[in-house]
Amino acid sequence: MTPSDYVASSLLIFGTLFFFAGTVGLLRFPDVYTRLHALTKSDNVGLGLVIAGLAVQAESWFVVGKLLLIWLLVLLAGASVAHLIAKGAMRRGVQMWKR
Amino acid sequence: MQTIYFTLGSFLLLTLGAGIWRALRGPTAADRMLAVQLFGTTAVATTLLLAEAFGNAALRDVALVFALLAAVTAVAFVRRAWPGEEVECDSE
Amino acid sequence: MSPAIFYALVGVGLFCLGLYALIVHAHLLRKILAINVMGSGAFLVLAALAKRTANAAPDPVPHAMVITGIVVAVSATAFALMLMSKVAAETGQAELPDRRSE
Amino acid sequence: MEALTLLQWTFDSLIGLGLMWLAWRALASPQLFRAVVLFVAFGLLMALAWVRLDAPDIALAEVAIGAGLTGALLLAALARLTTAEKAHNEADQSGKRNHAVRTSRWFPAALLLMVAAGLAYSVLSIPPSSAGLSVEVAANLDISGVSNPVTAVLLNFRGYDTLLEILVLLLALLGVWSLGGSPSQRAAPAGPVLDTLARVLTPVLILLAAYFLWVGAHAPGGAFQAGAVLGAAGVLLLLAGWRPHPGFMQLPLRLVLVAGPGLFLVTALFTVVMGRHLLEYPPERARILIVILETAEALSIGTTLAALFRGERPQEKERQ
Repeated sequence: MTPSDYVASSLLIFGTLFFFAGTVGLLRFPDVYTRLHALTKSDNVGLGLVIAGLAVQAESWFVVGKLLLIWLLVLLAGASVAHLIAKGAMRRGVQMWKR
Repeated sequence: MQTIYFTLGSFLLLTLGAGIWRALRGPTAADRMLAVQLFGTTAVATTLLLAEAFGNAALRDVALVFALLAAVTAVAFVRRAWPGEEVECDSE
Repeated sequence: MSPAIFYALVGVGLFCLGLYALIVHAHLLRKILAINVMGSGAFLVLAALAKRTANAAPDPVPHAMVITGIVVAVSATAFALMLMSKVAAETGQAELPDRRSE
Repeated sequence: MEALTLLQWTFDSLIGLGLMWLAWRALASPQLFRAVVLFVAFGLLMALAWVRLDAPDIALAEVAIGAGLTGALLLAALARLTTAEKAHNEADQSGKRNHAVRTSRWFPAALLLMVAAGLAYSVLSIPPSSAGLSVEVAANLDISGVSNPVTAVLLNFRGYDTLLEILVLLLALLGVWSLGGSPSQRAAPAGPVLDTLARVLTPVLILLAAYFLWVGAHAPGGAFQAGAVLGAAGVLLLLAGWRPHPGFMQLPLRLVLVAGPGLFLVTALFTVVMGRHLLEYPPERARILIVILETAEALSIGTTLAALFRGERPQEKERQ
């Protein structure tokens, strides 16, 4: 393994850990709003780190550009959908969790 | 690197399986939709890992379409299928 | 057993699962979902058997068939869903009546 | 190497078992919304299976249709269903619902186990490795006009399949229209976030469709993928509350809808008149013909899919 392989692998592993954390949050958090919060961590950081890890290994700048485009689109869609779901849940009176 | 790609890919599939539990359990419709959202993002990551593992550049296009269209189902849910009042319905 | 055969067997399983649900369930939406699962199973068999080419690129003919199949399936689903909506608008339910309960 | 094989098997069995499990849970779910959500997840996992089976062309079509269109169609139909049931229950208070569960489930189950065993036996008894038709396709790829074998099969070698397929698509739309469509749902205004999302994503989707059309000649992509992506763009716009210009809903819409099948039919007739086989292009013109046909088809497929989602039949103009 070359040094760039080590960098890429650690970025990929960290990214996957964020996906794991997002899933645990989705399962364990008590209401829709907190679960949304966990979900967007996977979208933003998890996928971001995975894409960074793959970009280190990419063979050309074109590929790096495409990977970044994918990440940006997921960010845009994820943020918008999170907003729409949170707003819809509030309007429909889904209760917020209180300790 | 192949080993790492496949290990992480399988791990992501396992988290997918765990996330589906939320889709089964609910309790609200929004919770189920969240599980599908997470499914979409994880599928993007898995596809990108497989693109690297198989050395098949076309799979990045698949991930791109995944990223673009994951939103459409969620928007359809918010705009059309979300019931007017949320009831904490069944859990299995 | 090669991965190709494994996926073909999964396809067979999906087909039979869908067929079982198609027979057992009375609700039209479930029947539509069941037909879609059956279709996916058939597609999986086709594409898996195209992958029997050792290390070469898979056979493109079944791939082309599956692509046309997917588009036909979605249009047929759209039509079936509209029929279901019409039935529901007429009768208030989208469930086939059970003959024995009449 | 051993470890890698084991890992690949782990991956394959996770996908295979996941597919079976999701299909079973989706079909057995007591609640319809949950069934639909699980079915959408099933479609996404299917796409990963295509990726694994080295079929990126299919994966592209499945992702665009499974992730974008089928989910939207099912959710919209579910909403119509709920409205219809509610309207009827208010009109007719007696409304005894029929939830009869058929008791004799073991009989179909036993029958289907036999079917499954027979199918599995026939799958296991075919030769475990075979080149299929890939040799013939590779040998004739030069005269097809494109270098992506799947596009060559779709648009050249088995063009008649594709011709019939887009006719089926058109037929489905005519069927939906002849049912009179659904009463159009008046949704609340989209709000700034959804509006922006649709405004940003739609141009990207159209660009992506053009990219697939162009790249389909030599790499995975092509008219179906482009059409599916265009259809998804249309669905997104409709969901965001966009309404097409009433002028477009008359003749222009119908022209776009029949452009693909029409051009295909004309080409087919032309090849027959020229003394060739049906849809046998002259090799030196094959490339340009395929480009023209694919563009027309992608437009038609995209418009048809969006119109299928809309469901409503465009109003006839009052003729005096």
